[in-house]
Amino acid sequence: MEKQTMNHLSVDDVKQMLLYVGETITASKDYLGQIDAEIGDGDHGTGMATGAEAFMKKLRESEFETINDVFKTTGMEMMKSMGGASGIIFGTMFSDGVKQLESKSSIDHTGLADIFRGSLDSVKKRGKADVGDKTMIDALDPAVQTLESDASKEWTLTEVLKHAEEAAWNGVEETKQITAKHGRAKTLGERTKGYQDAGATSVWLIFKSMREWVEQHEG
Amino acid sequence: MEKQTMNHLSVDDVKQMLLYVGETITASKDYLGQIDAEIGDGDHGTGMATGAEAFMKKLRESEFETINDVFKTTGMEMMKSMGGASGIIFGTMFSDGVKQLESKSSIDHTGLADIFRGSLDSVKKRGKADVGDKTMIDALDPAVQTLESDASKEWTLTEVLKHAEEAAWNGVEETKQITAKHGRAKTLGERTKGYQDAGATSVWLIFKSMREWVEQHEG
Amino acid sequence: MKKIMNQEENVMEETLQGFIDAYAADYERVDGVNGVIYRHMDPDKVSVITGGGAGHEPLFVGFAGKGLASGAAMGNVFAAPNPDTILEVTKAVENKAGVLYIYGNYAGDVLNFDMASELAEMEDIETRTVKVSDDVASASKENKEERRGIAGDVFVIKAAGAAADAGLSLDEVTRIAAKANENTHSIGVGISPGTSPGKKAPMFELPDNQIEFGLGIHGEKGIRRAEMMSADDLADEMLDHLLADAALESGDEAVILLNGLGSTTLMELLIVNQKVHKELLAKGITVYDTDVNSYCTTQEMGGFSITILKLDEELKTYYDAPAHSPYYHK
Amino acid sequence: MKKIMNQEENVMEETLQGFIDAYAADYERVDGVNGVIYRHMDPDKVSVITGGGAGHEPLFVGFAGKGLASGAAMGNVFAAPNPDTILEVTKAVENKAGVLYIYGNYAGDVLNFDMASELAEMEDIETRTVKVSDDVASASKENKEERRGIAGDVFVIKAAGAAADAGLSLDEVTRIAAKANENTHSIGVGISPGTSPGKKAPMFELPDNQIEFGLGIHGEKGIRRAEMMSADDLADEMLDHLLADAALESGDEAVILLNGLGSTTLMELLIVNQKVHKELLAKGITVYDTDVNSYCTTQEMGGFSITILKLDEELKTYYDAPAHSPYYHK
Ligand SMILES: Nc1ncnc2c1ncn2[C@@H]1O[C@H](COP(=O)(O)OP(=O)(O)O)[C@@H](O)[C@H]1O
Ligand SMILES: Nc1ncnc2c1ncn2[C@@H]1O[C@H](COP(=O)(O)OP(=O)(O)O)[C@@H](O)[C@H]1O
Ligand SMILES: [Mg+2]
Ligand SMILES: [Mg+2]
Ligand SMILES: [Mg+2]
Ligand SMILES: [Mg+2]
Repeated sequence: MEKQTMNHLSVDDVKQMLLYVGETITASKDYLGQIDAEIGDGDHGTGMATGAEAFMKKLRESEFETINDVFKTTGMEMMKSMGGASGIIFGTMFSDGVKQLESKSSIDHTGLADIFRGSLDSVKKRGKADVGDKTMIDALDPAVQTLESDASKEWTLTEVLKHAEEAAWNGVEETKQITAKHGRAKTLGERTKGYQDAGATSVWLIFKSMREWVEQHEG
Repeated sequence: MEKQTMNHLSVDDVKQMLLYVGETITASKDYLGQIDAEIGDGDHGTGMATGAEAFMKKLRESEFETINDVFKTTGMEMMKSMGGASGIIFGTMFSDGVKQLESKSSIDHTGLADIFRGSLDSVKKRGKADVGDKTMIDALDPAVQTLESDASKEWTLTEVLKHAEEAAWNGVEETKQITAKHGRAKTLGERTKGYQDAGATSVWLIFKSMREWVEQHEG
Repeated sequence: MKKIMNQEENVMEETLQGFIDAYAADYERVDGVNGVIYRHMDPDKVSVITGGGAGHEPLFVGFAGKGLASGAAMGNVFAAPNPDTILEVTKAVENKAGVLYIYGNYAGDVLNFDMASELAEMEDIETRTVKVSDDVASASKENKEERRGIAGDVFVIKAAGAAADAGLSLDEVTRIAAKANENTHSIGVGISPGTSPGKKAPMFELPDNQIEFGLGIHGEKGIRRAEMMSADDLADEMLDHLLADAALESGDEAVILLNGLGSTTLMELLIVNQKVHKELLAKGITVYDTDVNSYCTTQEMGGFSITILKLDEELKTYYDAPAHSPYYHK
Repeated sequence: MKKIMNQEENVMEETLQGFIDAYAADYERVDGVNGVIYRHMDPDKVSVITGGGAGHEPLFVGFAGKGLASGAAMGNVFAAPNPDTILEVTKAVENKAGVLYIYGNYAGDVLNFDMASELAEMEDIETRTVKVSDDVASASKENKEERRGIAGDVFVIKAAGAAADAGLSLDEVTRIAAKANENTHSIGVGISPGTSPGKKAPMFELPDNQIEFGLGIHGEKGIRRAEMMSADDLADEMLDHLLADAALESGDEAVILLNGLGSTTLMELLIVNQKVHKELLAKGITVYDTDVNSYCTTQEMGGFSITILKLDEELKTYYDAPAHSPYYHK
């Protein structure tokens, strides 16, 4: 049988994919904590893992009608449970991307681009940060840009997500060059140079695990 | 020239000898502290050194008429400056031995025996401890006993002090077998066995340094 | 590092339970969230709510009380409370005269308290915010509002609590709190790291002969690594930074807070205080009051901060007002 | 371990200077010795004097105050004060109604206070003594008077200070203090050592997975080395010892003090308190009041003690009386 490529995600696909994202975050708790500890307060791993546990629990025990609901629930659970900067920031990223969009029960990569564009705009508005401030935006912004420019291409979802994942990682790499301006680390000035941003790393992990899930569920 | 033995101590000899005792104690600060730390609170070295500094300063800047005065001043300075159990105990040892004795400007080994007998009695009375309680008395008591039994012998001061020093050391060794009953360590019970008593060690050091001084000033 | 605790995930629950068990006559738990409120507040007065990440005990819970905050919204260790927690505490305190949020200026706290205040407004509760930004090591004088909040929280909460207690309006209480913050300058130094409950490694590494000058209360790096120095030299260098920044001059009056970070003993703090007083006296600055304590800690971190509150007649009135909690008394 | 200090030999001088600098309105230094007195005592009432080795801050200096001790005679770190110091403090306080000495039961303190009281009698000052002996780990129940004094100092000084404040005679104040001591039982546990100022090595060594059960406040060994355990298990085992010893039964009333030894955080103490309350409730013992604090420390030692004061109506009256110092409030 020929290898089957995945081009659309159903409501349940999105739910399963986000559960896999949650697993990945949980498994990366110490890694993220260590990165935050270098120039922040070391709690990013615990925070993200708390959020992931919370949304996984909720996703597992709920039935969803629309993809919008899955994303919104994920974000709301993070916001409720996490605290910290990342509770609001990542909560907003998941919950507010779908806010302006009509309800959907299936999406392709164009739909994904729309959602994460909404996420990016909401996060920027909420956190008053922009590219170059050494935050998760430095990974999310390039990822969203590739999603958008790939929207017109005849790529598979895996290919599109792989591209976004790479863009996010480049963003993470770039945060090493930046002096932090936001978050607890902002006041370290020059001394933050050379260290990658924890939140940006989480964004990369999220795209990486979405890509992995899709790849694994092809054919 | 024939080697000259020392049989009497003048007022100034006693002062110089106690200054030498003071130097020895000061130099043994860490050693005594470590011994106290094993089963006590580790301050015996600092305490004894403080007392030694104080009495050395006072001895140096004072003129004395009698040997009684030298001892009394030494003890009073320890009592004033040291605090701790040893402030009272060693203060009493030096100041109260001469209390009942008539004023003297020269002593031989009989005189020394009288003084330290007085010391021993006063310390026992003040501290309500006796031989076997794992205190400095376990070194002082045997030292005084040898001084007394040697009083009738035709020995040199060095020989008498050497004998007392050995008796004191045996006493220190014996404290290792005893479960502590006095001082901060008393409550450790069985767990104090095997460790020598700090105050007993100081008594030995005092006799040792008196012997050394006399020996060095012979001939 | 060993910690005396049970399961990591129960740390906050049990900490707050232990607090309520001890002081149930005066405090109650806010249902379902990590918040506590002081029981005896006047319903007609403005409420001050403080909060932030846990791990700095007795802040923030210990600064709810008579003449202080009405409630505290707590996050997990070193993590800002979520909006839900803040909102529930806001609803649990007397809020009809409005609520002032006071917290240390950290991105996470700002985001969560801002979100909570949007939610509160939706429930017709009026809120204001004063972010404490006293740490001179964390941003330049021109960017005071970007500075971190450290032990200066104490003076700002104190002033606001007193102003609220005096029956002032929400705007006035906010103005007093903002003024207290404007007049509060701190600098810290770290000599050994603390450890978060459940973590195996200490928060940072510091060689035995070095200190972190200007360290933040979450282990954030400071201005520089320095050689270990004497208490007198430390006090001198810290005062140099503070006095320049606070523009304190001969004839001025100030309150001093020497705040231990955890394992630094009261003895050490008193030794530093002796030098601080000597220097301020020499410079003609009148020390109106001094507090030597450990109010804003970072687990068992070694080190301390010096905070100076520059007084004027108005701030003095509110500083002098009575205040009581199990961990703060005036 | 780094210490924030100057020369080792100036530690006490500077500590007391720092205390007086901070709290000069209420305290004054006794000339020439390491002693302080509280300024506002009634000349017609009995004075309580406390004291002992330093290094346990805020004890003992911080327990001079309103409704507490009139003065504190301090030795060097972990060394009893000398008789001269005690005598000078005795002469500096109001002493015409007599003076009660209260201190932890250690050989050095006993010897020095006894000597001082002989000297005081020679100057026609009447003195009495109550030695605090609350540490159940340090001798058997039958030998209560041989036990060490640890955090229980707080309750005995509190009761005596209140009785003196109430105008009772020297004999009566002594009786109340002795009764408070009789009713006070503590047990401590150490999880990491402290370091004396100026010393390079910590006071003892403790492997990373072990604790010292029954540890004394100068690092004296306890009942046994044990594996590190959870807060709940620790509380259980400590309460087992205490309740048996204090003969506390269902229906009894007690005050609880959870005392941190230095670097143990308030968070950890509150977590333990949560369990202590749960157990006492289950056993039908009424907790009349709880205090979670660090009053009797051993430098930056890690660990804590639990103290139980069993109340009767008389002790309750004196426990309830107001008391104030910069470090204790009732
Ligand atoms: N204003 C902001 N906008 C976007 N992202 C932010 C902002 N502030 C912080 N972050 C992100 O949050 C991450 C830190 O999250 P976390 O450590 O969980 O929270 P906290 O900073 O409260 O400890 C940073 O690495 C950064 O990427
Ligand atoms: N009652 C006593 N009688 C005789 N010697 C005593 C008594 N109590 C203590 N000592 C001696 O004092 C020594 C301890 O002195 P030190 O450590 O300076 O004082 P502290 O016990 O107050 O810390 C003990 O080793 C013991 O020899
Ligand atoms: Mg963080
Ligand atoms: Mg000792
Ligand atoms: Mg945080
Ligand atoms: Mg001692």
